[in-house]
Amino acid sequence: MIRLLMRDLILALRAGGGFGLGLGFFLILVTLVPFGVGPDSERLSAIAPGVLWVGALLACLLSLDRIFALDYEDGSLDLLATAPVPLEGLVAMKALAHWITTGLPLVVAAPMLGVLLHLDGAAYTWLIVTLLIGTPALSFIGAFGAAITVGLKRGGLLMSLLVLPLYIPTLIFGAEVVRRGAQGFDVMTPLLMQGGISAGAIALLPFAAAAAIRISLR
Amino acid sequence: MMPDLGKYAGDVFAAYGITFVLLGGLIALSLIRAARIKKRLQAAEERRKTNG
Amino acid sequence: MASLWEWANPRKFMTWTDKALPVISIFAAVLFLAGLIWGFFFTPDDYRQGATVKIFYIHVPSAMIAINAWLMMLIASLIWLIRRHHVSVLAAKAAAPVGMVMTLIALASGAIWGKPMWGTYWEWDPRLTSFLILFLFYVGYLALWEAIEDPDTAADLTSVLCLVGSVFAVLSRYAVNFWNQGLHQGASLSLDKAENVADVFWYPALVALAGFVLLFLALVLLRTRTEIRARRLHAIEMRERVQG
Amino acid sequence: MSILSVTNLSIARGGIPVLEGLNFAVGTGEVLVLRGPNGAGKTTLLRTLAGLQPPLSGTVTCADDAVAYAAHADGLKSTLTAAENLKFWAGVYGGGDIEPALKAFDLAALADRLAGNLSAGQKRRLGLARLLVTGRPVWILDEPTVSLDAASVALFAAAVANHIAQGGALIVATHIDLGFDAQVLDVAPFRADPQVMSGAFDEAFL
Repeated sequence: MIRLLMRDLILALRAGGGFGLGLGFFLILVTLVPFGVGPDSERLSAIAPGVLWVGALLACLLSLDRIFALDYEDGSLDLLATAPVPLEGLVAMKALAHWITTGLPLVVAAPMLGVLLHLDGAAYTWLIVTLLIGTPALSFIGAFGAAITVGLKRGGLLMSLLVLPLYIPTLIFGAEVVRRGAQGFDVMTPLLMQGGISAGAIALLPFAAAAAIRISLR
Repeated sequence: MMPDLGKYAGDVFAAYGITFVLLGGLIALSLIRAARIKKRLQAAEERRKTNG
Repeated sequence: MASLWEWANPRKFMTWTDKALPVISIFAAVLFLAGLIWGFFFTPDDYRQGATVKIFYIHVPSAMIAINAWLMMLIASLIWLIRRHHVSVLAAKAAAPVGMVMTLIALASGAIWGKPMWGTYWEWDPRLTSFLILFLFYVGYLALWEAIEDPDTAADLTSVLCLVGSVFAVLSRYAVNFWNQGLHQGASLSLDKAENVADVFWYPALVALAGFVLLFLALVLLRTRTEIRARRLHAIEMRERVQG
Repeated sequence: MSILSVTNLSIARGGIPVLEGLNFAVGTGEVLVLRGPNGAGKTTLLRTLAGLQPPLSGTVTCADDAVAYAAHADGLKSTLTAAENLKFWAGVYGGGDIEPALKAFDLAALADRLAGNLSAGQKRRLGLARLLVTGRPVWILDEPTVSLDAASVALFAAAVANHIAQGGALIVATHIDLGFDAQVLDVAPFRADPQVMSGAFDEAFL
């Protein structure tokens, strides 16, 4: 298991852009928003939680189709499916690797980008906390989407269509926590809901994704 | 015969209109596809009988 | 002993639907038109909403079908995954476009009703938003069917998606409720609660609902028959390609 | 005694039956060579034996964790070195040392080269070396000698000979003669009638 994780991490590192690509996309997206809505700091501050969450979500989406597609193309997925590793574990490790290479850098970068958007001071802690709780769910839901579209020719675009609606609850609760945090309201309820979604996604989706891979390989 | 719809006539007609257009389209498409597939299948079954 | 499942045997399904479909279609057409004509021509205007109340005779039934069509697809997908009944999964495939169109009708009629009532076509009201999300789920489900060539693989993967999607659809419903607590749901503006509705509005609404349900049933049966034929056609064409 | 046996096996590709009525068994120290024209269903049969694909009917009996499968694609990561690729698979299969495997396929000199920079034949050798680190008794190989030169084929034959001498078994689809005693199974006579509609569903109903 650990080996699977290490392999994916090394691959992401060597392929270059594994860490950087999503992050760069996130940065550009956040930079573009003020150009679109104007430099008014109050307005930016009001939309900052939503922009940061939507940006993180799209940055996550960007690298999803590589989770299984590369292994499918070079035959590794066939070999891994016959190896003495449960496919569920494989999915979980790959999602975890995706989170470490994509989600975690976003969590680190988000506060800095928050400055660009005049995010309210009280919200920074909650931004980090919800991203930390929420991004694993994005990776695991994404791994499910990648699994269900593995082996399809136009898989990438279709995957976005399938995955984005599944991201809605995570997005709603995540942005809600930051917004409430910025206004100094109680954040416990949305935070717990988001934690529940993440826990559920991590616990259950690998099974669905593994089933989808078995179906796709046969 | 026509009920007086008052100032909302446009809205009510639009709602009914869209409904009939969408449902009509769906029904038409379903029927066209049903007929086409049925015809193609019959042709295929014929080929199967004569060739196989 | 003939079990319930035998009705889902493709040959038997084709036989009984061949006889049942015309009957159901006629009933569907009669009830559908009767409900709407009754609602449109022979009901009074609401004292607050005026004539816009007539929109509800399409809005409420289409919304109910939109949700229940997904529920039906979920059950059909489960039956396929557990018992491998092909007709079941093809019925799910057949129901999806119908559900999608119903969602669209519910959204459109809701928006048109919202313009004079709320002063805007679109409001991020939890219900409207949920229907928009439901629409996205239908689109994704259908797109996945279209993208996969092998029919059994497509059936399996779309069923899995339907299962996971259902869970997330429910989650989204709660999340959306939480996100915007429904500022626009005054009880007097809702026809969903029977006790709030006078009989003059209620009876034509019931007839219209029955019409929509039968229409849905007729369309699903028709489309399922088409899907079964399409599958048989696919099987034959594949074999012709192997030979040729 | 047999490690892997097949009774009355029928298989399908894309919903169309390709082979039917297969019966065979492979015991320790045995080699089974599958022959047949392209598209006869050899790859489908091997995938079924490896458990990647369910049979249409019949059974494949095989001990758990006995099979190592190698397909057309080698499953190598071009950004990892040859040794790293091999080490990964050794780790997955809980095996240890990769040195013997490197030596057996004459890859020791290339161990630190990135797999992406290897030639086609060298990649193939690396893919086959993977079999040695799995420690699995039954090798299921699909055209293992593609893009190998004569010397490499000899290396491969030696590795196989060593493997079966240690009680392993081999099921291979290949067109060249590897030069040892083998049962040969020509799949052509087992060709299924593609016109037969499989399962209750595809039957005629009009």
